[in-house]
Amino acid sequence: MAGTGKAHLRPEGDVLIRVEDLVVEFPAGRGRTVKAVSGISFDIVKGETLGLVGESGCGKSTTGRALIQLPSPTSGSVRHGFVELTELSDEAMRRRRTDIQMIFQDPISSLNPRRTVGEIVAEPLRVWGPKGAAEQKALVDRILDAVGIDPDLARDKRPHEFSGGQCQRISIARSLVVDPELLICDEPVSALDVSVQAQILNLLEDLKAEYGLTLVFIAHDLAVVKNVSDRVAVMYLGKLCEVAGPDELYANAAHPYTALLLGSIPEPDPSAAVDEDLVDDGELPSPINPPSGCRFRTRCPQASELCADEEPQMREVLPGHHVACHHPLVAVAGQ
Amino acid sequence: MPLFTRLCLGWLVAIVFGAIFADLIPGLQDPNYQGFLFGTSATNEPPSLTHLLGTDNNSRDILARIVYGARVSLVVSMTAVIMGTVCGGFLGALVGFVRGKTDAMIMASVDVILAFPGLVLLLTVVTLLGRRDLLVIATVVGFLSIPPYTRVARATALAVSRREFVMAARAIGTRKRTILIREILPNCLPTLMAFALVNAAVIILLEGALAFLGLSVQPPTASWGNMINAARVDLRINVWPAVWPSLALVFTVYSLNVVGDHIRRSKAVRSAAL
Amino acid sequence: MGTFIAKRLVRLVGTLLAVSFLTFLLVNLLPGDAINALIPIDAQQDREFVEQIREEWGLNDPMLVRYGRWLGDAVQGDFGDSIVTSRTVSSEIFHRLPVTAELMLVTVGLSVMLAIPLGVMAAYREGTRLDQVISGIAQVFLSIPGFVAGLLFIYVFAMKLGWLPATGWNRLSNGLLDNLRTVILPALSLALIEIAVYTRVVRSDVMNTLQEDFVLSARAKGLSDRYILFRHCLRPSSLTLITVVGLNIGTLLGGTVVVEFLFAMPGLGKRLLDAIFQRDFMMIQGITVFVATIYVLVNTAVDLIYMLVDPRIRKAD
Amino acid sequence: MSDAVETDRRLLTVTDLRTTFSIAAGDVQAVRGVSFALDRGRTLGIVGESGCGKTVLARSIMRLNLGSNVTTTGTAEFAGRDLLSLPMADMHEMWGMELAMVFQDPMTSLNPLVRVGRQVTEHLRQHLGVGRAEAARTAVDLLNEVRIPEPEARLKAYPHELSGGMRQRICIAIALACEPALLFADEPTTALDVTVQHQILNLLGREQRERDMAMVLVTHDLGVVAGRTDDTLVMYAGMVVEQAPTGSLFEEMRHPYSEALLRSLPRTSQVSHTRLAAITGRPPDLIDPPSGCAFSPRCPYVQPRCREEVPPLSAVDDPDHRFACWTPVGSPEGMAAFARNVAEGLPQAVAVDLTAPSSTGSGGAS
Repeated sequence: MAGTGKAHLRPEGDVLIRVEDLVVEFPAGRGRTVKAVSGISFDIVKGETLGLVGESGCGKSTTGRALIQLPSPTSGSVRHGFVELTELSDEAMRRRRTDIQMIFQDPISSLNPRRTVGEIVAEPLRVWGPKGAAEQKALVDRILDAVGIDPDLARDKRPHEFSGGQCQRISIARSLVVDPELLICDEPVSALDVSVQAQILNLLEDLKAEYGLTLVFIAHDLAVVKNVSDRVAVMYLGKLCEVAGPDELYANAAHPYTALLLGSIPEPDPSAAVDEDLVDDGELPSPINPPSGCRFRTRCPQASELCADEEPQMREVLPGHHVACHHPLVAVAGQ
Repeated sequence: MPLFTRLCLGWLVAIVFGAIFADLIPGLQDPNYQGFLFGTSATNEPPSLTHLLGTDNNSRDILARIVYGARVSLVVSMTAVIMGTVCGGFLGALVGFVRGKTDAMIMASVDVILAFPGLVLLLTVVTLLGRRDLLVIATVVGFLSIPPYTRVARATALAVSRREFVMAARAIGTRKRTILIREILPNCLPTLMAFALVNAAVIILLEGALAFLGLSVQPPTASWGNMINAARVDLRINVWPAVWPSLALVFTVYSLNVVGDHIRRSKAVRSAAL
Repeated sequence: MGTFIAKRLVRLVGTLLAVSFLTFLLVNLLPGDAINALIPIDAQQDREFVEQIREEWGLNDPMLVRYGRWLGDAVQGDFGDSIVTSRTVSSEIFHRLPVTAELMLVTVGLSVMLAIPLGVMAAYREGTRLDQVISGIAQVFLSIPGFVAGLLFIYVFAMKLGWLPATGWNRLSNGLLDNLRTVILPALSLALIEIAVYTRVVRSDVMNTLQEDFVLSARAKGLSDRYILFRHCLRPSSLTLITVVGLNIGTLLGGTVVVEFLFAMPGLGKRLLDAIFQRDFMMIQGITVFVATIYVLVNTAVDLIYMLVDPRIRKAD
Repeated sequence: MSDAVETDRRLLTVTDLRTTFSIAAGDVQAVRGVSFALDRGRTLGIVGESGCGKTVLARSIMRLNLGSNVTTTGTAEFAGRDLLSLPMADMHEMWGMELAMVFQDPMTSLNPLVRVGRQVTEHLRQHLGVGRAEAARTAVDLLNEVRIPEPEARLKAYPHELSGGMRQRICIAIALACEPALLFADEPTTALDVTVQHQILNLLGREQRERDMAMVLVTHDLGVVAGRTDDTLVMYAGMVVEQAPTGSLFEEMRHPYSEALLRSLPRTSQVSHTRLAAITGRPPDLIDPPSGCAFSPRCPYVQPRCREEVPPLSAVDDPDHRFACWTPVGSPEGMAAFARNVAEGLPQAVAVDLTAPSSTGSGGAS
């Protein structure tokens, strides 16, 4: 994989965000650069949940942050409606932030420990919302209630008095109080226990329906991503491998990396035998010096010389199912 | 708070009040009154009811001089703490948050000032300024206190900036200025306060050393350091004039350290609970 | 690692330049004009004479020119001449340095040798009577400045017991014992605070290290406590100690001024003080820059040592 | 864990183990009376959410809970000796030799300043008095064993020069070095990516089989226990709530907490957007645990009796499958209790009543 190409992009129209050739690089000292994201393209249709999945270091969080220009990508385009976000001035971008909101992995660290919950949730309103104190309070109370936090009990407490799950609810409340179009969730449940994780996932589904949200859901847990997504994009070492609908992807993984990921998931079912033959003693290569051609080839059982020489392009294997691989595990339609 | 820490805190409070309201304390003598000139007291008197801590080699009341001497320590250390936290704290938090060229430039100058051993730089500046009244000493010590606070505040601000709530504030679209004031600074404050307590003790010792060398406020104005210096010569005849200001100095610094440790410990417990 | 050292050296040169310039600026810009030191006040009425002296000392040139000239000489080891004794500043520094160097070495050596075992013991027995005693003593030592400690030692060991001389200095060439007799009290006076600082650093660091997962896993391997303490804990903990020793050299350099004054030792600090009282600005300038240079060099060395001890830093950057 | 197994296969018997931490706020009862037995060569999974006491339990048996504020009572009989009353000197002999442990985070459980080589063999040398050369040979063998390529080079490396997966392999090599009879693996893969987790679990399984070593696998992930263990303990609030051979446990979960844990887990076999049966509320405060069953405040099957009396851990049909519940899942009492609670509109019951037509309400009211 590790492909580029845009075959999987959908026609304009309902597309809310369209990302093309996104590149994000960071300096790594000694003049080297970490190639965190290397030319990926995807789009997000209004009302859908795009799941972005991959292992640590694959660039999924960087991609999420590049959407809101924190930091701005090294190159590429992020178009929101008719506006090119990468060309906006800092001030103009700041003004657009109400449309795109973000929640983070560590629910406790994402709330300022020295402020009360009421202040934290009202902060976006202080920047953007109605100025009246009573109006603000009403909005805050309504949103806290919607995320399942009792406003009267919580308003004057500080974050450390709440559990991780409750803090994540408060974070969600803060991002929704300005009524955004798009909510980027960066590993929102990976710091939480299973039982709490389910609460938050259900909550996100409910809020999405209630507020007509579009979601980008970034996670490393394939089961979680499958549960919430309408479309899933698999990332590996700064590149997209495969894009498909969740049920289709999990039933017919076309990319060897997707297959490896799926085969590695421990299923809570003893009758599903563990696949001990799944040979992979490979290691993630360094993002400073990624392999040529397909970036997965160093670990790929299908790899050929072609994979080293030429970077695979995104192509459609089944309707709505795209893969960037020279040797996909599913026959390519029309070949 | 343990009893012992309370005692230390009590001592500090007593010192501060004594220094501020020295003129109003009933029965406290004029620190510069030389009784032997008028035949009311002798030089080097041992402690007695009229002179609780005795008199020095100029027959001045030691207790009164210690109380008035506390003013110097208090003024100098308070100036250092205030200038340090306000100027250094703000500067450090600012450059730690915005980073970039400003940061590099400010920190380079801070590093240059910190490249001088504190007392040596202080000695040189005080000497070259020529004047040695309390105002000059306090201002110089205050200025030289800015760099260490800047460094502490910057380190804290760097750590705070990495926390996700700062990213969250930016994602909301909060202005940088607002983030600095509402998110960064309040979270730097506890660390700065803990540092200030330690620093106050260091400053008191520094001023003491300067005075001991005769380069702080000039006699007859009393400061603990110059009292010790003056008493040094007559150590063979009478130790009391050296003992009392030494004890005052050591107790004050000790109390500051004990109280500072207590605050840091309780803060550590609280932040661990977060 | 090479680039790291190169970068560090470039920064070192930059800092030294800035330090010397700042000192020069201080000495030249602040109100007390050098002329006051050169000529008695009454002689300053004679404008022409004053002008002649100014010209002679190059005081009328633009400051940058004077700085350049001074720096050019300084890198060749010529810090100018004392305006009081008319000996060269560098020869005075050279002459006085051994005293101060010995004082500092003895102080740091004594402190570190005492502080490491004390700190490790206190950390290992955290919360016990032993820890309380060690920490309590450290807390007290931390509050006793060198001049108070020195005065106390003079009173007890010189005046009352008569075991050691109160003041003066015996060169090492006069015999080790005699030399040690004159260095021990001053060094001890300075060491109290240092012992306290280092003990506290070692204690809290070893305590933190003992909380680390790798100590738990070392215990789970069945290694003995002593082995874990000295082969696993001490090395990571010593990193902070090295840094603190480096940073504390500054305080210590200040401390030597006071202690050399109190014990009448012919060291650099005493010379600086004399220069200050005589308003010998060439001397002040020279010693200040020299001392700051030593301090900067020591801290650069500390950074490099740190890098040698910690493999993580060696690799990064 | 059958009582019928020949007793000489029995390796570890833990009886009524309790561990308490005294802190300023009070006594945290982290483990509250746990008993189980483990045979040679078997794998026991201990599963539960964070704070349920699973790690403390493992460390208590190993006597690795440091600090003067920890009290452990009960017995842990290992090969005929009670570990909990063994003198410290004897414990030092057990550690590494008979009992070994692999920790959660391979980043922090290796000393960053010590070369891998010394860390792999230092305990060999201390325990067995092995010479330097022989230790080095053993180290190479061990690294080969855990499938680390170029072992000689890796032994000279510092931990930070290796990837997370490599480091965990090193930790496993260290644990295996003295051929222990019992290995505790405390969340050995939680800090790792899913593909690496798969590698590490395969490695642990293989080593355990080949060495006939008993293993206690502590994890929060039901998926990990399912494929890799013979028996499973489910812990909640410091107690064992269900205990069974892994197969029968997943076939028929009897304790409401086990069931709820499984049902709140998203699974790839489910169709996308399947609503999860979340557990409402949060785990209890272990300083002042609730009276009765600790799960009762969150349990959809809760009955008045559950709030008053702690149910004993006992078997009903299958003697190996034990659970601590008054209204077990699948029993007539359980079904009746659930129906009653749904009818009364008890939030935790309504939240998981996925059959009800109006199940769109927000699942959580924590």
